[in-house]
Amino acid sequence: MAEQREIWVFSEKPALLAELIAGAKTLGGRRVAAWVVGARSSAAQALTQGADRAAWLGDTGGERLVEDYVPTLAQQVQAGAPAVLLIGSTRRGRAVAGRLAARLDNTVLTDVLEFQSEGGDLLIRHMIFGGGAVRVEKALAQPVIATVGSGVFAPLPPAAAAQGEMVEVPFVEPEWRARLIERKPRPPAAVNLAAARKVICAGRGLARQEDLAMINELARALGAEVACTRPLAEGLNWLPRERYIGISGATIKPDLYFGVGVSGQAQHIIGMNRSKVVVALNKDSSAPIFQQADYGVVGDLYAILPALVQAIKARP
Amino acid sequence: MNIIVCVKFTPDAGDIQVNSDGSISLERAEWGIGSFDLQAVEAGARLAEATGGKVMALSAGPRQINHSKLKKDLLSRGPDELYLVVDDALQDAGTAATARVLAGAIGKLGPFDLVLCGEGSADLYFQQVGLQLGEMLGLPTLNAIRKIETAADGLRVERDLDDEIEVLAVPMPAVLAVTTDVHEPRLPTMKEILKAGKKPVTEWTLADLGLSGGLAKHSAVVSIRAPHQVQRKNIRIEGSPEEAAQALVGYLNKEGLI
Amino acid sequence: MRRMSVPEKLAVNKYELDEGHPHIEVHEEVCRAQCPNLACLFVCPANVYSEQNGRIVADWAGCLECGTCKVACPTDALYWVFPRGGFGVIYREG
Amino acid sequence: MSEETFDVIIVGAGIAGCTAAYLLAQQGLQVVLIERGPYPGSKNLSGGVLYGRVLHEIIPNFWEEAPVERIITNQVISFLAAEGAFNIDFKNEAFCKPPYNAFTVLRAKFDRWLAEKAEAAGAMLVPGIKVDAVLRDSAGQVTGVAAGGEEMRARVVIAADGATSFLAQEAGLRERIPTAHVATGVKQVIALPRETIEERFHLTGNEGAAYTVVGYATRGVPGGGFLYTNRESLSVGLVMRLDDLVRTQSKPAEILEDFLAHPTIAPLVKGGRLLEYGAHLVPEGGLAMMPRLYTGGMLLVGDAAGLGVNNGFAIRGMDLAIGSAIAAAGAVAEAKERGDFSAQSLSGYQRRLDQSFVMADMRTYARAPHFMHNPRLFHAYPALLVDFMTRMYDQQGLPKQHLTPTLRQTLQDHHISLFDLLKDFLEGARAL
Repeated sequence: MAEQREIWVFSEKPALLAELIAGAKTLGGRRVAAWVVGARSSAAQALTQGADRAAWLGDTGGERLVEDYVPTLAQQVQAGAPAVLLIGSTRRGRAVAGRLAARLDNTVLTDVLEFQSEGGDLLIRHMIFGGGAVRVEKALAQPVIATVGSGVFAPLPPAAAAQGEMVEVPFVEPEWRARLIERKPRPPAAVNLAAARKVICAGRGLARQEDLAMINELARALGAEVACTRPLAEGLNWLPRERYIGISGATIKPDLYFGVGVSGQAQHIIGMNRSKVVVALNKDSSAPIFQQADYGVVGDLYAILPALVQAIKARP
Repeated sequence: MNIIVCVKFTPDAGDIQVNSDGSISLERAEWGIGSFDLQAVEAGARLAEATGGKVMALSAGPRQINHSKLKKDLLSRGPDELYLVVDDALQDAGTAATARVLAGAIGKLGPFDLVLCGEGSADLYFQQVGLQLGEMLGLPTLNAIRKIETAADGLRVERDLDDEIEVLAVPMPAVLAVTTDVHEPRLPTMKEILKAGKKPVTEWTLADLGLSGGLAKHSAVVSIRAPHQVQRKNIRIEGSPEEAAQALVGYLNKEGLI
Repeated sequence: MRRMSVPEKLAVNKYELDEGHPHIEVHEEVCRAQCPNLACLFVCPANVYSEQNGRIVADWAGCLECGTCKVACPTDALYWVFPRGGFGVIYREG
Repeated sequence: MSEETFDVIIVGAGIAGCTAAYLLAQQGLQVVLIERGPYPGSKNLSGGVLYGRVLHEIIPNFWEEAPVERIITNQVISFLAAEGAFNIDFKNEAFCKPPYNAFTVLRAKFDRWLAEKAEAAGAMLVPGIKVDAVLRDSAGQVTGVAAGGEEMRARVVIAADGATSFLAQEAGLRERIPTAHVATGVKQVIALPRETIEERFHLTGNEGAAYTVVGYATRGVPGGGFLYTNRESLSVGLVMRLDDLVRTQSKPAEILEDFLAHPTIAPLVKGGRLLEYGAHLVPEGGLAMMPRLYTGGMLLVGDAAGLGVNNGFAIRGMDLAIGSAIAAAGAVAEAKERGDFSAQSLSGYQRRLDQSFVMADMRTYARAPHFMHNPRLFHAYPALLVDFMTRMYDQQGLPKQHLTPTLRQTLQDHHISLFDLLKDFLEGARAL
């Protein structure tokens, strides 16, 4: 049988590259090649994270942008004819994937959440309509080019020594270059709600801004991030806009969502209904949030929250 | 500067109806301009106003997009002309097919200095068409653009990336996919809506673009279903504040959350 | 049909929310001084008005724009106008 | 372009606004139709019965192209008591022949079609724009409208902006609306499969049924309930006098839930799925409520003019709105020919309205609002009817009484004197 075609992975973010390598390993047991830009050491590192071989395209510290390597990668893909090419779904990754696909008269299956091989075909699953629907597609093109976000695959535990060889790849001069003038640090978002494992969400049941102190205390006791519903961020400005969960705010998928005084309007539910465990505390028993809750407490938050913090701290 | 702004008309995701078998239906959905494309239209209008030039709006899609409400709405937000590629073969068109059709249409438009696209379409949000289109046109192509300024040697742009901001000089003509931070979209005014009714609209079919031979299909849609709803336990905790607190701590412990 | 609460019913409707541009404002001091019946707290079909912790609060996002409160309010405590063009409730049946 | 003065600016693309735009555009006038919702109909809501003959006069056989739901052939008047109901069930196949008497409609679809007709006739539709105020010259003549900081001039402005019409008040044509002049309507549209509706209401094809409910439906608050069959849904709701809602501190949403749970209504909505919940004000003041209908450069049509009839067995608004639009279009076209849009010239609108069925019906039912406000109508009589029928059929193995003494006894038990009964009967006869 012809030498089995490989699965290639590419990302400028080492952590995401490691996840893609682990993911590639699950696709039909093929050899996995990691294509690396940036520090040379990242290529060596890829070999300790499960890659069977690694190729270093070049550095991106100086004048070269990540996207300048598209022609180089395209040449390699045409020569190496991998079966699948997984690209990390960062903004740069999406740019590389799109331009690469266009050069190869191919397309990109974006933000894939799950791969499934069925007979000889590869099926992919991703969300459309802002999470309102799940679409399953069968890949027809060769190679299959797909972007995958962080959190879809878990990286393999790093091996002690690198197996497999590392090569350097000749740079192909791109047809055009954008000239880098300056790199500015991006102010780190105060909170990354999307990545938070536990979230306490404050709602309109709170009377005064000072009452957020109770929410913060509960959050500290549980090791959770503090978020809020739209009116608190938009109307009353008790919290910054990036802390509000909802259709035009953050969408979260934590292990715990704890809604305090949240009524549960549809626009909010869409942003939190994929949480693993949902707890709701509200004085109105008919509040819609209770239908979405695993554990519902009907009562006055001013009495229950202090008792809850006490009970958590008093635990052995 | 003459600017082409690519826009996708999409059914409103808020109008999705979930059928009893989990499949979804959109035939009663209201169609409108993709909410993420409005910023691209605004950016194009402002650049044209600042540099003296015209804005050509371009869209491709099935027959639903050929509706006076949609055309007037788009033309009331800054563009001077509208070009539509209307063909039912574009129903559920993939990103590559859409980019190919837009590239074909741009070939028939006059000279341009810049092509702008939104961050992603409001229905699919694959964030791909601008990038694939730019490469097909063989032009400088960048996404995540949050700021555009004209400069002596072309454009000065800022790219809002995950970990940093890149400030770049980009030669023209170029293709840029803008983020929603680029400009707050304007609300159409009474007079702009009235003027929109009189602006030129040109309609093409795939045949007019020499693409009637059919578009390459790189993937086939197998199913589209509503996400499966997590079944909630709906356990109600009763009792005094202390009893409720104790009970809740017990459950959180059982769930491994404390 | 099972009984539904007002928030559940409003959740079925379609709204184009005009973020940051409330079309309803309650001047509470006028309510407390002049209003004989606080009619808005019960006549509104969408329960926009509620008394929370001693303050009259208007959750304008769910407003059905019928104008009942505007007619029922005996004082001029209520600033109530239609939302900006294209915003607010969008009837698909009507 | 923007300095242009149009012939007519119409504010509000509801039934009256779209009809006026259609007629005036057909006569070659330059018409701008401004709608604050994203599309015509997106802000409009009615119980949903359109008496179609007047629309047939100006758009012949409109039902062949318009999105109508069902043709009403079955009218039911239901007197509701706590546990029971006394229904008058009337059906006439004659209503199922063109030009059809009445249709059920859903405004989000119907108004949109009507606006497209006006656009096709040449009217310029401007959606998504809220008009803030009318412009007036030093002599007080209305010269256009202001919206979002922009001004647009026209020879005449037709205010079709609904029951709360801010423009009518702002132009000084009426004062604040008293709570006694309006009713709050709350409505749900409930999806049911077409076959279920036809089975449950004994309908064939696109026949429809209309229930008008009095009594317990509104828990004694003067007003009424309605249940109309659409093609694949039911329009169910209540209309309650606002002054009584305030007086009794009742919550409309809760009364509606009780109405839906009533033993004779629950089976009709069983298995239904809520599609939409809406509310709207209904003009119920009758003739006494009507503001001055015109001033220099401005006319009021439809609900904005306070046109509405509620005579207990039917709630009519849409046909009156169309009638007012026909009168308004005639007056404006005439004023255009004369080149004179002064109040005097526009008084032709009032004249045409007076000569039409619109003012005839408003005068005929002038006493209806007062009569309909009689609490006995909404509490005592429905309970009396149901109680009397219960006694009539109740076989307890005891000797039965004749009907007359049974009736007299029931009247006594319900503390209704013959005098009250007679007085109310006479007032009803004169009012309805």
